[in-house]
Amino acid sequence: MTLPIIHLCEVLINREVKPGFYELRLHAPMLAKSAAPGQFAMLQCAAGKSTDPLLRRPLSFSNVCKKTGSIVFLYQVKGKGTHLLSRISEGDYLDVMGPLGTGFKLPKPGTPIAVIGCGIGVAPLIYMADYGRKHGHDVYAFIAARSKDSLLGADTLTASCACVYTATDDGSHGVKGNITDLLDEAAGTLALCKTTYICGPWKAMAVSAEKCLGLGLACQVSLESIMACGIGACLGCTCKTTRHIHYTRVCTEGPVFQAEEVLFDA
Amino acid sequence: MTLPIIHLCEVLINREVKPGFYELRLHAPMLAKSAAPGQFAMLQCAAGKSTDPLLRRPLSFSNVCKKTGSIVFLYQVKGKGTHLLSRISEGDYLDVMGPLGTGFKLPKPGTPIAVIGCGIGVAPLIYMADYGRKHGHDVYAFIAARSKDSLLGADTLTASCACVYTATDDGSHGVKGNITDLLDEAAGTLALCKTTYICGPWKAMAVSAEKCLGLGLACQVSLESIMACGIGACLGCTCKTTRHIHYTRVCTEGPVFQAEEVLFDA
Amino acid sequence: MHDSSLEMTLSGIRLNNPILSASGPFGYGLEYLPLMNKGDLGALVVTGTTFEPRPGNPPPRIHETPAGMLNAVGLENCGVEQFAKEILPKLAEYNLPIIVNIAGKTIDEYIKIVEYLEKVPNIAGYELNISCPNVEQGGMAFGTDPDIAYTLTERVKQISTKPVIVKLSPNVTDITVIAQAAEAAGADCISLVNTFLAMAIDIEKQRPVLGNVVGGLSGPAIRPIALRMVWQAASAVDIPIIGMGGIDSWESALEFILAGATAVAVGTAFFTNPGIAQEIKQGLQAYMEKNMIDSLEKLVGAALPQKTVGGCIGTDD
Amino acid sequence: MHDSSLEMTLSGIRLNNPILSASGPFGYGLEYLPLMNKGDLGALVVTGTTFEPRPGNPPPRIHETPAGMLNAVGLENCGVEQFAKEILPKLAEYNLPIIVNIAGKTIDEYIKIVEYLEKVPNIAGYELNISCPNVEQGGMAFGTDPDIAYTLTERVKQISTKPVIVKLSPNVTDITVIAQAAEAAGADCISLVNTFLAMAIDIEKQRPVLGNVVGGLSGPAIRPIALRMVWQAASAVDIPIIGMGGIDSWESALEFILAGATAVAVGTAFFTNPGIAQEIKQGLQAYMEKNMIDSLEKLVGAALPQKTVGGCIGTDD
Ligand SMILES: Cc1cc2nc3c(=O)[nH]c(=O)nc-3n(C[C@H](O)[C@H](O)[C@H](O)COP(=O)(O)OP(=O)(O)OC[C@H]3O[C@@H](n4cnc5c(N)ncnc54)[C@H](O)[C@@H]3O)c2cc1C
Ligand SMILES: Cc1cc2nc3c(=O)[nH]c(=O)nc-3n(C[C@H](O)[C@H](O)[C@H](O)COP(=O)(O)OP(=O)(O)OC[C@H]3O[C@@H](n4cnc5c(N)ncnc54)[C@H](O)[C@@H]3O)c2cc1C
Ligand SMILES: Cc1cc2nc3c(=O)[nH]c(=O)nc-3n(C[C@H](O)[C@H](O)[C@H](O)COP(=O)(O)O)c2cc1C
Ligand SMILES: Cc1cc2nc3c(=O)[nH]c(=O)nc-3n(C[C@H](O)[C@H](O)[C@H](O)COP(=O)(O)O)c2cc1C
Ligand code: FES
Ligand code: FES
Repeated sequence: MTLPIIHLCEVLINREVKPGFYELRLHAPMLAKSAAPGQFAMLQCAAGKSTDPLLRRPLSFSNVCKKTGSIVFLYQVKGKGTHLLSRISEGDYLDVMGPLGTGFKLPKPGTPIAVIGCGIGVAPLIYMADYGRKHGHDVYAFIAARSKDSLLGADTLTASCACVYTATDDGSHGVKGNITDLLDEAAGTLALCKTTYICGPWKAMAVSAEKCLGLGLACQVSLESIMACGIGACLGCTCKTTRHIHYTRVCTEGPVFQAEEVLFDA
Repeated sequence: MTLPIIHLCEVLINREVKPGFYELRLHAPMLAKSAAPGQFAMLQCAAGKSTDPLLRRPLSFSNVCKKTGSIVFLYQVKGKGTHLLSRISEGDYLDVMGPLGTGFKLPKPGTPIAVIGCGIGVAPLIYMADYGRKHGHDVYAFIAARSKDSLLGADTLTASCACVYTATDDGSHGVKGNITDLLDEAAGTLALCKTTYICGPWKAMAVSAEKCLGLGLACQVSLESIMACGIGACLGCTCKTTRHIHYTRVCTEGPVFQAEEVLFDA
Repeated sequence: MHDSSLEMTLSGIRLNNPILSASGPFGYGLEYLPLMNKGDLGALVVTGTTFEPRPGNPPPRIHETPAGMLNAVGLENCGVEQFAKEILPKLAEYNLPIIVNIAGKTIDEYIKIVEYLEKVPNIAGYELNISCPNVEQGGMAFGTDPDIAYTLTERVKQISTKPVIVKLSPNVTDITVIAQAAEAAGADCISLVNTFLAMAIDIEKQRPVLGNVVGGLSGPAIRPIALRMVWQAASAVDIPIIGMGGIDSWESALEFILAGATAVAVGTAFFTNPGIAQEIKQGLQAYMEKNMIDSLEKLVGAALPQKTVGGCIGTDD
Repeated sequence: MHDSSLEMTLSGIRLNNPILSASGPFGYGLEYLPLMNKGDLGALVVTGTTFEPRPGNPPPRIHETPAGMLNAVGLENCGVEQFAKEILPKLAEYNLPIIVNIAGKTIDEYIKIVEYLEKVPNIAGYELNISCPNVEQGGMAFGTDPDIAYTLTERVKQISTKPVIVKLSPNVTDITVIAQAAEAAGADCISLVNTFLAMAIDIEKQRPVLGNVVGGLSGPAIRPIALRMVWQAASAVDIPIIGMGGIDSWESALEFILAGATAVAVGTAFFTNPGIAQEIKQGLQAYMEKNMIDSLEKLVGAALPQKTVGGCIGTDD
């Protein structure tokens, strides 16, 4: 296992790709080497010696280029931290701690897989799709968002996927409807995928996972949680799973879990 | 009197002019119109919604161009606030409150004046020298610093001054010595100046003022103090002067005082 | 359409909105009010007033800390007489309820100040500052001893024809004890919190930074503690509460209201943002409109366990 | 040349340097220690340990605030037996003094835990957590009542062969009263501060953010208050003090030492900067060299009024 460490990384690109969504590309050769899909990093968003925001922010690796030694994050501006992140200029340096957490697991060789994401949840799936394809899997993508303005990965994913199915609430791209509607619509293809990888808002993830499990597919979900340490020390990020009687740390045992382990309603 | 207000100003230039010293030029037409020499502004240094640093930072107007509507600050990176300031990019917007305080007063028409500054204390004197010259005064400058790397205004001041005398502790520019040595060296010229304007560290200011008063010259000093509100409400910035039995607010009654009013040893 | 009015009555004082100036940072209001729109502030609480003029503490009086600041101004003020004769008339044009924050060294000094002010027109109420950490006698000692707080409040109430607000110190083990003492003694309202006793040390000089050694911590840093105390006090007393401590946005003002504050006060945030009162006012109005709440009252204490709120709440996100 | 050594003895425990992990944020050390250099930490204080395993509080357990954070982890831990059998052996390789932070619901639980640990090798001392705000019974109630603090300390001292540190709650009117109670009962050392009881409210849900309603505030936000309490405690007791609360740099660590802390503990700052212990260590060393101070002891309490320090201090700037 690679120990997470602090990397001071040069910002190569930090640009708005859709309103409120940014692509951040860093020069980080060591991270690029070790970061696996589904893992994440904790980024220091406060400027200089400012202590507000105090905590690092977790972001999933959205892609990694081992050749050039660069890593990519895709993030949505939500609050204080991501807002400050969006103001960082190219050429600046960012303090990144990683790689962190337990990522996605590859399925049996040769089987097709599906990545299923909503909104910014698509971020880690871009890396996973790429990784799956490189390991010889056919990859199908099912992605949904409110509208085409917040639909991420529709273009990027075409490079690694056999097919990219999209849905938007307002019908501005793909099927008009939410992720469940999309999975119903493309149920035939979905059923071919022996393993599914899901990331998105809690509720969307819960219903998508239920659907996949219902179809008898293996299903891995990437959970979100408020994190302080990101390495398993503070017990701040726990959720309920079947692994332990009490609580499970999302940052180390996850963020990726088998869907059937997660007690979505706890 | 112009009421101080908040101006959102575009950053035109923010560049390091000497190691650790920055020139900040803002597009601020209203401020440019109203800002008088010796007055200052309070700048918001925290980024986004960060509350650290919490307070605005006071900086003197170091020049003003009424024609282009731009204002200039000259600042030294000291701590958290000025460090963040130094990282602001051209094209960004800065939140500036001003104009604040009571500035320098012009002397009788036609009389020569002297500006006497140490280190970053030269900042407000650049504006004063320019202003004095425009009002028909011959201006002489006496400026000192540790070394030529921290000597500010030596070039700028030549435009407005009849002569610029310089001193550095290490002799790397001008006289080898401190501001007192310089004033001794050029005592003849100094004595011609009926009014003197001083800004710099507390101690340097005290001895320079003593010298000027000793020569029978009128003498105005620009004081520094830790400030919270900058407009006279909080009573945080007080010092001892002969104006009041108790304390005097630097931010509103000052920062410029007649040297003989200031109880430098209180 | 809903009329999301912020008008209200606080212990008998009619307010245009629930946003007050916290005593001290706002001075006498003469500096900030000209920068603000009429109607942005619900009431003006002036700086701590003593009977005689007070010089305050030696500088440095201010020191910045992470998301907060220390002050040790030490109640510098011109005394009640000059306040009444010179300052008060200048405030008339702003047409605002004026609450005088009163700070005495002894109970008798409080009484003398109130007696003096009872004869002065255009004062809406008194706030008894029993919690200033920056003076040697009185001040915080009163605010940490429920018996003294009781006696002081009772005696002031006996002679006051105006609403009496008691301002509590947060430097206590149990805020509810002092809150209840003030209520039992007849206080019309309590306000909390004052600043936290705190300090910083200059590592080069190896001495405390502030001229007064210790000072009071204010600003966003203290907000989570202040909010907890308002929450606790709201469950312990029935009189209205003015909540404060690090409020710097409409969202944080609303947190205090949801925790049980009928009104809020803003201090330190004025330093950064002289337009903060307007921002809070507009933010609260927009929130109420969005959630179709027609009166602020419905939000007061809505987050407390026993209370529930009318109107449609909660977005599905 | 001066040998600016940071080696020291704290109530009989030999430390390589005065920087400890604060109990809780550092867990059992198994996550952070592998990221650090040997020798960066003076001693390891493990997370709060109860007799039986504890599940902790429901999420959300963490919420960020200006320059601080709230936590309501609620003492989730594996219980003393599993700690001794499974965790402790894994810590051996780090060759560090290990101090066990003990949290009981009742005095008897504290006693049972100490009795258990007395039979376990490789434990350097106990820290009695009488100040955790996140549990219903025990915890903070102990820390705010000097009589209970006295009794608990006295009873633990009777059976302990190791140094006993009593960890104080900052949620009190007068920290010196509890500090003196602990000292009088025989405590070898006191540590302060634990977190401040605090909260935040979700304005959309109109409910407290934390699963446990209230939580403990830590981080730089509380530093000025914590420092004031250490300063006060240092004047009130003669036993050594471990100072903590928002330390995130060597400068802030030094402030606590100058205020009278013999050692310092770092908690929240590890989250942002796992290398913080090394930074503090190197910063203190550089400061001592610059000021020609050969032993840290000379700095302990140097800012207190009655004490003066050797060595050449103060730069003229
Ligand atoms: C393992 C993991 C991977 C993630 N990957 C991505 C990603 O690739 N792209 C992306 O845009 N977002 C991702 N998120 C969510 C992202 O971390 C939050 O949106 C972000 O922290 C919000 O910070 P803020 O300062 O903008 O918002 P604020 O609301 O100001 O944050 C306040 C606090 O809450 C925490 N927080 C708030 N929302 C969340 C959240 N949804 N999840 C976790 N912590 C939160 C912050 O860390 C902070 O401590 C991920 C979260 C986790 C746990
Ligand atoms: C009227 C006035 C005019 C000034 N003009 C200039 C100028 O033109 N150029 C320039 O470089 N500097 C000027 N200063 C000094 C400048 O304000 C400080 O250097 C700056 O505030 C330091 O902030 P910091 O965050 O970098 O340092 P920090 O040490 O991190 O600041 C901490 C706190 O101390 C205050 N502070 C620290 N040092 C000073 C100081 N010397 N004076 C006032 N407050 C201080 C800050 O405002 C802040 O509240 C002026 C000060 C005053 C009062
Ligand atoms: C500079 C300053 C002066 C203050 N003076 C007083 C005072 O005279 N009387 C008083 O009751 N409180 C005084 N306070 C406390 C404030 O009224 C308020 O209770 C506290 O600052 C917390 O609110 P805030 O965080 O919004 O500033 C003062 C605070 C500051 C910062
Ligand atoms: C997540 C977390 C868990 C904590 N758990 C404990 C604990 O188990 N026992 C204890 O005595 N203190 C506990 N504390 C308090 C810390 O030890 C420390 O006293 C406090 O956080 C202040 O220091 P800091 O600001 O450096 O974090 C905890 C603090 C945090 C943030
Ligand atoms: S974030 Fe600290 S244990 Fe997971
Ligand atoms: S800074 Fe507030 S009165 Fe001068």
